[in-house]
Amino acid sequence: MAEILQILILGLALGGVIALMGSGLSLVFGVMRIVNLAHPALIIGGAYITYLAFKAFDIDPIAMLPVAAVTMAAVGVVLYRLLFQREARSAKYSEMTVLLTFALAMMVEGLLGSLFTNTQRVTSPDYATAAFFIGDVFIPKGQLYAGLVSLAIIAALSLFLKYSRLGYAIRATTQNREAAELLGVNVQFISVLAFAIGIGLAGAAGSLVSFVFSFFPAKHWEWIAMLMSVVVLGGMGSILGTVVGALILSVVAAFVGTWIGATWSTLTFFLALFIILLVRPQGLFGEKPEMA
Amino acid sequence: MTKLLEVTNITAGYGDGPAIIDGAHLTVEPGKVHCIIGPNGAGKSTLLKAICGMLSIRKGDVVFKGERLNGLRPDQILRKGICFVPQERALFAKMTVRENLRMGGFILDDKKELERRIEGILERFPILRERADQHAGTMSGGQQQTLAMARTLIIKPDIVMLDEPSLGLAPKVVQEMFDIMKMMSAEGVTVLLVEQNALMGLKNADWGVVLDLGRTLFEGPAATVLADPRIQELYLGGKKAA
Amino acid sequence: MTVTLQDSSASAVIEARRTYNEKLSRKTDQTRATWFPLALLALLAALPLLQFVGNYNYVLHLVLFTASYVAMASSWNILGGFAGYVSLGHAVFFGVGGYFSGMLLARYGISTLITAPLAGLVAAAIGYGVGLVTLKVRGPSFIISSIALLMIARILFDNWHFIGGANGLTLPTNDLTVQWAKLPYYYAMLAIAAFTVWSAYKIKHSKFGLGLRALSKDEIKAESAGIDTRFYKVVAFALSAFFVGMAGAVWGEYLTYLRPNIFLLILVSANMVLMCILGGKGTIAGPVIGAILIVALNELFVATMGASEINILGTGLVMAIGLMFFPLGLVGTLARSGKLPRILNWD
Amino acid sequence: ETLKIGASLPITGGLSVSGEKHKRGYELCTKLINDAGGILGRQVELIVSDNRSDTATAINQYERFINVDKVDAVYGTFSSRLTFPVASILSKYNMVHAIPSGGALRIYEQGYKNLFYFQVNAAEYTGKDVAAVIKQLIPAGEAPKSAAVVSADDFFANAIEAGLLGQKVKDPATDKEIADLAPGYLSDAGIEVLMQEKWPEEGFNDWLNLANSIKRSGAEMVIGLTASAEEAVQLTRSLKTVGATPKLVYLSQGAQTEFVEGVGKEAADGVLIHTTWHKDVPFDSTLAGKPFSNADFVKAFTAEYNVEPDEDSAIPFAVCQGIEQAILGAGTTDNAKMGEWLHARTKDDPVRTVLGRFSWDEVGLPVEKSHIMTQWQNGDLTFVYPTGEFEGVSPFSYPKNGF
Amino acid sequence: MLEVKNLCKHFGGIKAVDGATFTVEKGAITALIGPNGAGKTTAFNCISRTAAPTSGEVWLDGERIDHLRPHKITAKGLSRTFQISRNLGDMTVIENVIVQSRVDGLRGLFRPAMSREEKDKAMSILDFLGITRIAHEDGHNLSYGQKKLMDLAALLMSDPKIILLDEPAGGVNPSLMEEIVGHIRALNDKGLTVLIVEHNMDLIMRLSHKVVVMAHGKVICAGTPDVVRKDPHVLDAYLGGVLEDEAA
Ligand SMILES: Nc1ncnc2c1ncn2[C@@H]1O[C@H](COP(=O)(O)OP(=O)(O)OP(=O)(O)O)[C@@H](O)[C@H]1O
Ligand SMILES: Nc1ncnc2c1ncn2[C@@H]1O[C@H](COP(=O)(O)OP(=O)(O)OP(=O)(O)O)[C@@H](O)[C@H]1O
Ligand SMILES: [Mg+2]
Ligand SMILES: [Mg+2]
Repeated sequence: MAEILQILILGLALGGVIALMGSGLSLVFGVMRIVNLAHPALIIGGAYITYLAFKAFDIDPIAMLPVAAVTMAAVGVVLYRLLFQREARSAKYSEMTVLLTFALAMMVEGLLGSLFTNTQRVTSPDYATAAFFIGDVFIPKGQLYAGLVSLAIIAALSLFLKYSRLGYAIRATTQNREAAELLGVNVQFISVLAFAIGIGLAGAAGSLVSFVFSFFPAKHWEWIAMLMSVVVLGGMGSILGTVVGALILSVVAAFVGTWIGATWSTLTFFLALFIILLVRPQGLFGEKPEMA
Repeated sequence: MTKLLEVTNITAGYGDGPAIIDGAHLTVEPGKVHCIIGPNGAGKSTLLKAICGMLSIRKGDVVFKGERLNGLRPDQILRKGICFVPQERALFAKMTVRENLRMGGFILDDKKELERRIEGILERFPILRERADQHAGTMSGGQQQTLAMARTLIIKPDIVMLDEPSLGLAPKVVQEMFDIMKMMSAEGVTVLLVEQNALMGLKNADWGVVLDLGRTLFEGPAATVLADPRIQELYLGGKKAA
Repeated sequence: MTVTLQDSSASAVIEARRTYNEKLSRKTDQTRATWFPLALLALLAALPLLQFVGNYNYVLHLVLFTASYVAMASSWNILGGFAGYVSLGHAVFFGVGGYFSGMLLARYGISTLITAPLAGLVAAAIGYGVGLVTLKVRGPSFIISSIALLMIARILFDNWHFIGGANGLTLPTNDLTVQWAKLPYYYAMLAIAAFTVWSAYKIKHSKFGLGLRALSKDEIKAESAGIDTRFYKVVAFALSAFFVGMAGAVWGEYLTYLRPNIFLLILVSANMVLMCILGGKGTIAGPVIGAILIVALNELFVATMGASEINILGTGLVMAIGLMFFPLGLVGTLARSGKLPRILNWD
Repeated sequence: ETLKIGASLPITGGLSVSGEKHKRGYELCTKLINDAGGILGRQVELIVSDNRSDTATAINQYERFINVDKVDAVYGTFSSRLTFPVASILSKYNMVHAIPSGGALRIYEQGYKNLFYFQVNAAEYTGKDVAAVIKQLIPAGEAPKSAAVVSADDFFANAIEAGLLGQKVKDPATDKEIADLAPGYLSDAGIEVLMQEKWPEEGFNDWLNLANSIKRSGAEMVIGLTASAEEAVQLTRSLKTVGATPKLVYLSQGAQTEFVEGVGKEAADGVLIHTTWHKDVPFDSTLAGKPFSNADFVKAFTAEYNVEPDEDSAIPFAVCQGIEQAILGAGTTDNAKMGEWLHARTKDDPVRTVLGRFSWDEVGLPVEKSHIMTQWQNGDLTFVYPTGEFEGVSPFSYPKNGF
Repeated sequence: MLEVKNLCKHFGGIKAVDGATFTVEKGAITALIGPNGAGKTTAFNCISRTAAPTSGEVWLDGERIDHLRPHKITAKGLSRTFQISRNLGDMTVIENVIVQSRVDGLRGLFRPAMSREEKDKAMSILDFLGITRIAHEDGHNLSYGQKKLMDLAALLMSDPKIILLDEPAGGVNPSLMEEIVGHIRALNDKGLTVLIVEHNMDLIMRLSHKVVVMAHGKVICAGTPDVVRKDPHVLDAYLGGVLEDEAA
């Protein structure tokens, strides 16, 4: 019993962080129709910002989170203006952006590589390797804090999108750019804003990731497929779906990893993806496609 | 005679393609209903898109209340007082009817006032109230058209430009639609519409414009347009009208 | 000519309408140059003669390498370019082909040059099966499912001890001298590439190809136009796996080494996609030009910058710039604006 | 005319941490040689290419060196997984293949004649020295009785594991048996394996779970066969988080400074790692015909790069020394002659490098060398084994006192 | 020829089509009319199977077709247009038209995409509809009316036995519509069966042999145009006295 509980806790703890990593991806897709393959690379960017502050001034990674988020959001503004603005009206937008972001991922990796070399880094605040022990069961502090912070950010973001006027404008712009424009929405501003929020989330995730995983510029390739699986399982563009997907998959992966073998725990993510495509192609919380 | 909107000799096209309209002109007088007719592909929709800023104008001027509109974005032009409902309806398919109406009043800052006006719209169009929580994309063609039209009533613009408002509407509703338009113009909202249902359109309009070959071929009081035998033959399905 | 209704008859307007239409109507470009790819092929077939006057192994290697990507990118084009399903998992078929023929070579000594078509069929069969599942979704979901396919294949291959697991295995080398050792693979790969390009051309200009293009835009419309979309898609998937499998088979023996992380690499898939898009998705010449460009670019980076992160940065930058300024690919964008050099129109 | 030497290294990608350090080793050695007047009077030009940790690219680049750059010699690349395929192409061209990293037995059992491994022995035999530490340095009765063996699914890690567990090594292509390592070094040392687990080479994140399983197995010794320093850090941090309390921890990677930096001093304390090189070992060697001690190397490296070297730089440095001596010895850059000269080395007339003396058997594995077993103590990597051979051996610390 | 029995299509609580039953006689032009949201388009979708009916049966030529995939139904000779035109971008108009022509068997798949005859036929159809100038234009870059016309052209390409037209006149210039009406009538004379949804009453009354009226998903009345136009229910629910106006 204690063993099951323990595995469950570990799965959930990891799931919380993965949820935040995935939610930025999901948001950017949901509101911008951009499949941002560079998202993990930008997360690593955020992690480096946090790492530098930790190394130089001993600033706590969680305290660095707002700074990383804002910095990366600013980067997002620049990236949007440079790369995506001119594509926004094209019919093949969504598909084009997959490739553009692939290119972006390479650029980010190359840039980070030249700045920070390819040595692996990790921040180590005290809580990163500590745990609460409750009898036989322990809860890793680092993961716990990261998970809680993640969920708080995601909740705030969801409320913003659902109820604020800007949130409305963001959703409307996604669905029909021209219509939104005709109703008085400054779609360019809204697009930049949404993209910046998405990349800001990458920055925030980076801060948390910096003490949960170790990282180096080329690491992002390992995360992409995993995060994508989570997003598809939850339903492309649904943030709630991403959170649920991340938690479910992480828990299942934890059980598979413990009982069947660590090699197979990553397989869980991809297998789940295939199963969901078979039985419910739109994902857990996605919208139904047109033809039955 | 005061002019609210004046379009002089404009040229416009898509991207870097050929000029679709070349030498179109148009005069809009306050408080009247104007109807543009013309064959398919003549450039009617293109003209409206150019006026509202969705296409860039290559030559010529659009002057509204003495101010040049060339080069402004659609959202800026809307705030100046020109509202446009395109032929493709421009609804938010995955938002509910109510949310669509709310977006219609996006430029209103007063939330309470907005809700009140939405209530008024729902009052006037029972079908919309019935479907208030249905996604707009799943409504029937005519229902969508009704919604698109109703949405313009939320903000009270100086000019509404409607691209084929009667498209897909049942005869009974078409009549209602034109009644609403008349009422709007009575309230001081100027109406500029494009119609393929040309007879109906001209009958309910004050002023008629024939657009063909990317140019304005004729402009005059609606009754004159209706009576012209050449126009009847070319654009109104001749034989029957004669 | 100005016509106003005030002073002309209806027939004059109809006459004017005709001239107006004439002015706006768009002409088709019908200047295809099939002689050019044929000449290129002949030239490359003669290239190994250079070996008589020196050691040009590296040149041969580059051509062979490019040819393998020409085959793969053109093959990818059938699914990604014609049918509009962007797959980032095509490396799987590269791996399947490589391992299938490679194991036959290792165990029974049959050269992959003979078994390559068989490897293609195996890849196609797997493509068909996978397609039945993943082609249910389109757009980004499909792309991601294809990445997942690659990951699954990778994990399975990594743990399949019969084929050497993650460590891979070596294949016997042929007995030719260094000077001539590459030739069999050189000609095989050249043939595969030519065959693939020719097939892609044939497919594009068939009813099948037209159907694929239709369903790539709107499947419901395509269905109601009488196209069995499910069947078309799956067949397209199988076809586009076939040629990749063949290329993989020959590549394995050429490298003399099989290892999951040579074949089942997202970068291999990404290269196919990139080449296709950069050259011009859905065109015939596009993937060929894309493959040549990317390989050349890569060589350039290695030659001028050697080893550095700048290398990756540069590749990403070129890719982004290419996409931004040639959104339809070189061939596609030039064709649209009417500036395509004649020799590059193979459609 | 310069003397060109090419090396393809994983400067980017998954193996980049070590790749970058290898580059430094090659570069420093080249610089020192050139400062001393070059080889055979010719300045050496080092060409390093980034293979992005990708096998096909690595093969490519060596072909490019030989055919286009027309190099006189090559240096090997990093990691078994890249070395394996590169070996085949270099053999085809009859180039001397000096291997800095590529310890798996299978590389040497393919019949190539041009291989020279610049580490201690094939990875399969690493466990011998681990077992020796347990048997010789721990008082009888206190030695760990059980172990948890976790390993990366990597060429190198699998090879060490095969030796520890006494598995058969086979060539999967032909199913031919290469070596039978039964019963294995662990059972030799009287240790029972309670848990065995592998994680995939790429994309593994679930370290806490793995650490939790290790803890729950109750094993007294943890054997972590990590493929990179990164994995060593992750594993150690996780063991700390879950509160594992093994008596002994042995890792196959982690001699790098990044390791302590990543896990902290206390957690690193007592962790046992095998290496080929240690900064304090008094190896003497020659460079440019003059004596050049290991301490000289550390000094020169620190002066050049402002950090102390670790084995990932020392090994390639030794490779470079080996090639230099081969060219000098053969008096030419004819690789066939260089190979003959290298094969003719003996225990008394060896190649002398900062890794000590080298001579090779016919497949290319060094003869009679043993690993240096190191242990983190108080933030320093000290060496604790072999005890009789050199000065400066620190006492072995045991048991490990938590993390 | 076409028989719809008790057809139902529900979306959650909304009963778009709710037990509609009607028949289309061979060789006749039948009109389907009704207020907005009556379920006409949905009924079309169920017949051509682009949407799955909740319940009910559809029979074509004595064969039940409501479980077939859309392309099978098209192959049986039933073609339709969409109310909101669905056209294929990145394909020229002529390709859009030719894609609709029949492909027979596996071998047919690999025949050339556009044979000479097909091209000539397509061009003559485009010519008739007055849209030859856009023959090589991208299917996306059309005006609303042009899209409708292109759809119609595509439909005529496939030589169907029965066509379902969803508001073919919507957005089409009346003068051109006159000619199209003439053409449809000519085809009908040659044996083509037509089912048409339209709100243009004038056109319906002149063209159709039989009118079926739907409201709230049910058929409320069916008969000859003259019978229908006098039916009080129809007047009330749909026409709203428009015809009287015009008669006056
Ligand atoms: N997005 C576009 N890109 C390029 N050309 C276009 C585009 N939209 C329309 N056109 C071209 O512009 C011309 C005029 O189109 P427009 O939509 O203005 O016609 P219209 O008068 O509104 O016709 P209709 O009555 O059929 O709606 C057409 O010939 C069409 O081919
Ligand atoms: N996907 C859907 N989800 C929910 N309701 C739907 C959906 N599709 C259609 N409806 C509803 O079903 C009813 C019938 O729609 P349909 O499009 O068939 O009407 P129609 O008779 O074609 O009307 P029109 O003349 O306006 O085109 C409408 O009330 C519509 O809102
Ligand atoms: Mg129009
Ligand atoms: Mg309808």
